[in-house]
Amino acid sequence: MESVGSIIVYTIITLAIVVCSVLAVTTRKILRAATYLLFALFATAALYFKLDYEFLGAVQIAVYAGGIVVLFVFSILLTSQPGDNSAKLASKKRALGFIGALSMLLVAGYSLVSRASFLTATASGDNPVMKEIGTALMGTGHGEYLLPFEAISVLLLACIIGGVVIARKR
Amino acid sequence: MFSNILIYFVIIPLLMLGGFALCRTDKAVRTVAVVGSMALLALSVWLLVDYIALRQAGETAEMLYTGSWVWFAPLNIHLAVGVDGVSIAMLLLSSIIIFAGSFASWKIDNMRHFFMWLLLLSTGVFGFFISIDMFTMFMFYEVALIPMYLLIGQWGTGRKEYSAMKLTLMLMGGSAFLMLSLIGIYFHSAPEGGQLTWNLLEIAQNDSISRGWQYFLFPMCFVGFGVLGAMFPFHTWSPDGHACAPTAVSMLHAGVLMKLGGYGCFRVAMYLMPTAANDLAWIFLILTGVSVVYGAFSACVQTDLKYINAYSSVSHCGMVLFAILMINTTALTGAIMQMLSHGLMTALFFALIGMIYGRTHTRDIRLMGGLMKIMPFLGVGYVIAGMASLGLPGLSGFVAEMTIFVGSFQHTDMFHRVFTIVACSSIVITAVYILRVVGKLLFGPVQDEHHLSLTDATWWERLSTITLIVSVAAIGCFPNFFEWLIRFTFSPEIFRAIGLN
Amino acid sequence: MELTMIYYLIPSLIMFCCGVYGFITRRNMIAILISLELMLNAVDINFVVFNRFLFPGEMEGMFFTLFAIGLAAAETALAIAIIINVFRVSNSIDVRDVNKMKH
Amino acid sequence: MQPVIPIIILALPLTMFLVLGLLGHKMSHRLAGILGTAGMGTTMVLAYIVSFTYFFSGNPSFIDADTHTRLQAVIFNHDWLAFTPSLVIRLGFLLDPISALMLVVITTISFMVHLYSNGYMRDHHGVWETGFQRFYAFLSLFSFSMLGLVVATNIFQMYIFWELVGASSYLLIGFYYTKPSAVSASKKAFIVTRFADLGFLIGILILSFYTGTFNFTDLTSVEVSNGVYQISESTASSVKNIFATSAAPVFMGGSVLTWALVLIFMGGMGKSAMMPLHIWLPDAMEGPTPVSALIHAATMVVAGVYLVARLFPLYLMEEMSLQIIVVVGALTALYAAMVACTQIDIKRVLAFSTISQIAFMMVSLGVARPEFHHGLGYMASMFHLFTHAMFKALLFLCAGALIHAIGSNDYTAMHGLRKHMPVTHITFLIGCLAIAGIIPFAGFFSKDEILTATMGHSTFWYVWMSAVAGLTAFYMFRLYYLIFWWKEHKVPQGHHAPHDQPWTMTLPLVILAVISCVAGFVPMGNLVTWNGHGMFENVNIFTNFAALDWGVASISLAVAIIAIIIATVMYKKENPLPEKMKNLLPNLWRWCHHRFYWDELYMFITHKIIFGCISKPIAWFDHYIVDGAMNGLALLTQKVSYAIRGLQSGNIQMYVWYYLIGALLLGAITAICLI
Repeated sequence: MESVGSIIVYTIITLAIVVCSVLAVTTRKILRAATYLLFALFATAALYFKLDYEFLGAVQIAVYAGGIVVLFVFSILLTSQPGDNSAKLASKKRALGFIGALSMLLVAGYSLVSRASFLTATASGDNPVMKEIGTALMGTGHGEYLLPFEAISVLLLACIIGGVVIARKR
Repeated sequence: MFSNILIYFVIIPLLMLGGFALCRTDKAVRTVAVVGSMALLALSVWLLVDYIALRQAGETAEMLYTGSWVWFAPLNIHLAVGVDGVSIAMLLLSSIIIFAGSFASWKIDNMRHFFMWLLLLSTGVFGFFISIDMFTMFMFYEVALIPMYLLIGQWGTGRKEYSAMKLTLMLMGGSAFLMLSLIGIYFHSAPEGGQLTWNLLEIAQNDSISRGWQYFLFPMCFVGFGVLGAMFPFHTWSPDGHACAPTAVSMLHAGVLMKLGGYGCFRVAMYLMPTAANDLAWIFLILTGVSVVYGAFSACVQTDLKYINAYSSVSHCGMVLFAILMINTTALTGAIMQMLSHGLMTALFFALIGMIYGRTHTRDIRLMGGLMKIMPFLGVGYVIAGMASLGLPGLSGFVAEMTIFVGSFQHTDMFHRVFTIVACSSIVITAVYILRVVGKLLFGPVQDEHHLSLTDATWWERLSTITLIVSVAAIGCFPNFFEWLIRFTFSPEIFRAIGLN
Repeated sequence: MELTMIYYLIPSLIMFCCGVYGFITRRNMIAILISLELMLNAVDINFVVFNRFLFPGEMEGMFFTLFAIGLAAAETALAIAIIINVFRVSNSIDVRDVNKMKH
Repeated sequence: MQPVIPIIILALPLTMFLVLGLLGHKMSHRLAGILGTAGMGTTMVLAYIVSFTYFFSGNPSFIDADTHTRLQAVIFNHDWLAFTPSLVIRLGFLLDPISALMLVVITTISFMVHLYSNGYMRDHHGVWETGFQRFYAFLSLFSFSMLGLVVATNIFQMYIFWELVGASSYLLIGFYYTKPSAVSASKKAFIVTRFADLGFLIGILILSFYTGTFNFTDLTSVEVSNGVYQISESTASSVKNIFATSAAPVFMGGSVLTWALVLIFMGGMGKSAMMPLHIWLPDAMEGPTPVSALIHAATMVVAGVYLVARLFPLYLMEEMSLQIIVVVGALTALYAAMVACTQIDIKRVLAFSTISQIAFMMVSLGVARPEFHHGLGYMASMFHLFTHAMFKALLFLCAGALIHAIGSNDYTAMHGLRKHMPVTHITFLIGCLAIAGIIPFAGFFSKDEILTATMGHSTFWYVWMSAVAGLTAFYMFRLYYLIFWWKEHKVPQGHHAPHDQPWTMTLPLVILAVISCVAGFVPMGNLVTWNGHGMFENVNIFTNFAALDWGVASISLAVAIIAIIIATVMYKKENPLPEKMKNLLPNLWRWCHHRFYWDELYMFITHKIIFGCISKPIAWFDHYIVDGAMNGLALLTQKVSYAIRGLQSGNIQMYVWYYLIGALLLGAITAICLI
């Protein structure tokens, strides 16, 4: 049985996620879309915190909210004048997209809800200790992730170089 | 490996390819081409003599000079070689035509590359005829087909891109059937639990392809090779392809490459699947019988010299497949003779047409006339080629066709009789279209006064033409020799499964 | 009331569908990228939720999310670099204008 | 006999062909002419030697001493192409009465023509025809082929040389190859005879398949049994094989043997210009006149007769095939004679006359039966072949002399030449008398034997053939009078008067005329008979007189003389009688004049039916249906590619759509299945 506070927090987070997501894809002002995305990401981070993944939540805020969204904002500012609205979408296309997304929602939602009885596990376990995370990242045994860690670091390096090369002014 | 004489049929063209790569001038290219093709000719003559000596000494093996070297062990693919009289005849034919073809393309643009592709093609042809391993056979077959695309597309005339594409795609379509059936044969090449093999001799010995599978594989194999043999209704690549190809390529293609089809039909389809061949022959007899007459009738109304000859090839090559399907010693001997004969005379035709076209810049017979007076050598050559084609005794066409007819007549049922007579009637139609062309092209008044200033053949053209004429006459005058050379292959044991002859 | 998995999965699903909607309707490349981020994020949530509810002792889901975030960062950075480059060339970031390499 | 001389007989003309053909253009015209003529002269002498040895040496391999039967002697026989162990084409040299006779005929006429051409093939100023050497090369090739044909030891050798003869005839007819009419005439000759040869070939295939042999000696040997000469046991048994074979002894309503023989006869019809395959012969007159004399009068056209004679014992076994020969021959004879009465081109008259005379020989073979005078028809046919060759060659060579002098084939340009060209006049007259059958010229005897044989077979055909013989006399003398009498020849201005020819042309005329006078006295009945057994006990110069059936002879003589008188009345002097005759039967005259529209019919068949209704539709079918199907396949592939190319647009949003739809479908399916 959850505490009332937990339920309230959950409700707020969920509402934030849903509303911000919807707004992020429906607003016509691109800068606002980025802002709503930021809020959605924050809400996600909050969800992680609520599920006791503090490190993950921190990473979410630092990388996503701090890094990616800033990139978005910069690029938006670089590529469009403030006050530029993206063109109004053709209603047909919007309706089609809406139907597509909604039908997906319904199908997936139906299949989830219809099996809700199976998904009755409750949240358990603790916040992973930072030390464990570090060990797991640097280890090579079972459940340890040195190789992906190295791979992703190389990837990031490549990404940096690639970004520089691509965006460089010729 | 290098002690086997046959392997040099592949090595010499490859060496020539290397030689061309090093050449810098046209003169050097010609030198390499002439020396190389003479070496090939000498090699095949030497092989012929040696083969005869061996047979005279009482050698009775089915194939001589056999050799086998592992190439890819997991699938048991070998580079296996061996020849009998039929292959030797084909090797001789190929080397004569390559020799003549080298002279016929004495002056061609971008000569070095032309000869490189031509020799790659020849490599495939020679490789095909010496192989007795189905896989290497198929590989060489493809090697022979692909350069054709570039040769026609690059050095051709007219709608060359279209023709090259059509030719390649149709032949590739045939290859697809062929590959399926070869793989099918491979997987039934040995009795249950035995070592699967690609080797023709071993497969024939094992005789383990069940009747049902033969019924499935034989038509595919026959159609696959039949496309290259210009079997109706898969012949349409031939007129367009020949019309657009440069002279030497037409010669080589009609003279040798189309023989790959007939040879393959006999060597793979008939040889390995005699039961199905015997039972299903009637289907293909209808098609090839139609080919023979149909090609001849089509040739009657064409106006382009090369089209006429291409349709004539459809008719004559139809005769080859027709005879193969008769499945008896005489008819099969005739089929091989017809391959030799058609190869030489059609090469002669194409060489002459190329030479005439090179002078008049048209191949439309309506625009030419009275060329006999202007270029007597080429005219006489053309008449001789025509006479060979319509089966004048003393030239090769006659002996081949007569052998086929006599062989075909050994069947007593009405179906075979009727189709034999239909095939016989082609000799009249052939006369019609040959004489029509000769009459319009060579005789009569000169149509175009610009032609009056044209010159007769140059020495290299004469050499090329004379080589072929002499070969045609040699077969026509001494058929018994060739017949003897070929006949050994069709010993009764080969048809033991059928119980014919 | 017990907050079971379904309560977390449904918002994630809604988020994902929003991403899909945005991805297939928007024409601004940056907006498309934003929709993409939404979808990625929704998937991340699912990983974390499954990890927490079904395999509480393990850390696979968390690590997967961790790497996914890293990858998303890299991908976004590159995508934005490309978008800026495209903008320089064609002075537009409308996807319909980016078809010069097709022909 | 040693095979050396026979080999030389065949090899010498071939060598001449190769030498003149390959090196001719480097020689002077005169040298080429002399070389060719000398070569042929040598061949002639050798052929005489061989032939006389055969007939008169009494060598046991040539004549059976006990029964006085002439034998078939194979001088040499080399394997050339072995189809099966028993079916082998051999090239050899067979000597028997008819081949020995033909050797003489061919080499004589050929030599005359070689000699004559030396004069004919140059104009009045002594300028040689272009291609003179080529002409001699072709003549040599033809002689070689024809000699090879007559000495063939097996039917396939005959077919080989048969084809070679056809080809060399093609080359000779088309000698003036820049003339379109000559080209089309040569083409026509080759194709028509080729069509006939198709029948010949199929006949050979049938015959050889069922009898298992090509050899004439096996197929046709004749032997004596109980004092009667008949088909030998071996021939009969090999032919009986045909009936013994269970497989298809009957083929489309006739016995296999009948079919084989009729088809072989069809080959003979083509070469011998029997109706309806005669149409090539009148056109073949486009060739130089000596060629017409050699090929289209004396040698090649009798090949068909020779073929039937060669296989005569086989034909004897099938009554029906002989009946067919008689009918075809008789119809052709009448037809050709009627047409000959209305032609204005002298060579065409002679051509139709040739057709008619060959038909006589065919009829004679058709009516020959061993029961009647030991197969008199066979002997008569060969006799007529011999005499006809001589006088017809003479007539043609005379015609050549006229054409050479006038420069036209049309007799309207000739009239009244007897004073200008006396030698030609006399020799032509001798030829006409011979062909008309006036005693004692050659034609009288041979034609009389033919009529006697016909009489012995059927009165109807006897009357028919006698009428044709009368027509023959009529049209020959019509021609004679129109050329040499009618009205005086006026020399057109600027032309020199026509005159007799150089000795190279005159000599052959005289020689042939002499032969035409005396050839009738050759005791052919003792030399050439179907079974080799001589007809007469004692032979002297009047044997033929003694053997005549005077009843038949006097009637035919009377018919001929009446016909000549009619011709004299009508044509000796310019008068309106011919016009009246023409107007009396206008339709008949028109049909005859247009040769009964055979050419038009053939034109229709070849152009409209073969080209228009077969070849063109096939070419259309090939181009639009077969090729169209292939191109259509390619087009379809291309269209499908273009159509589905839109799916791979590079538009990622569309990809998401596809993905989404696919995912939804899968999801929906899963959901439905799980419900």
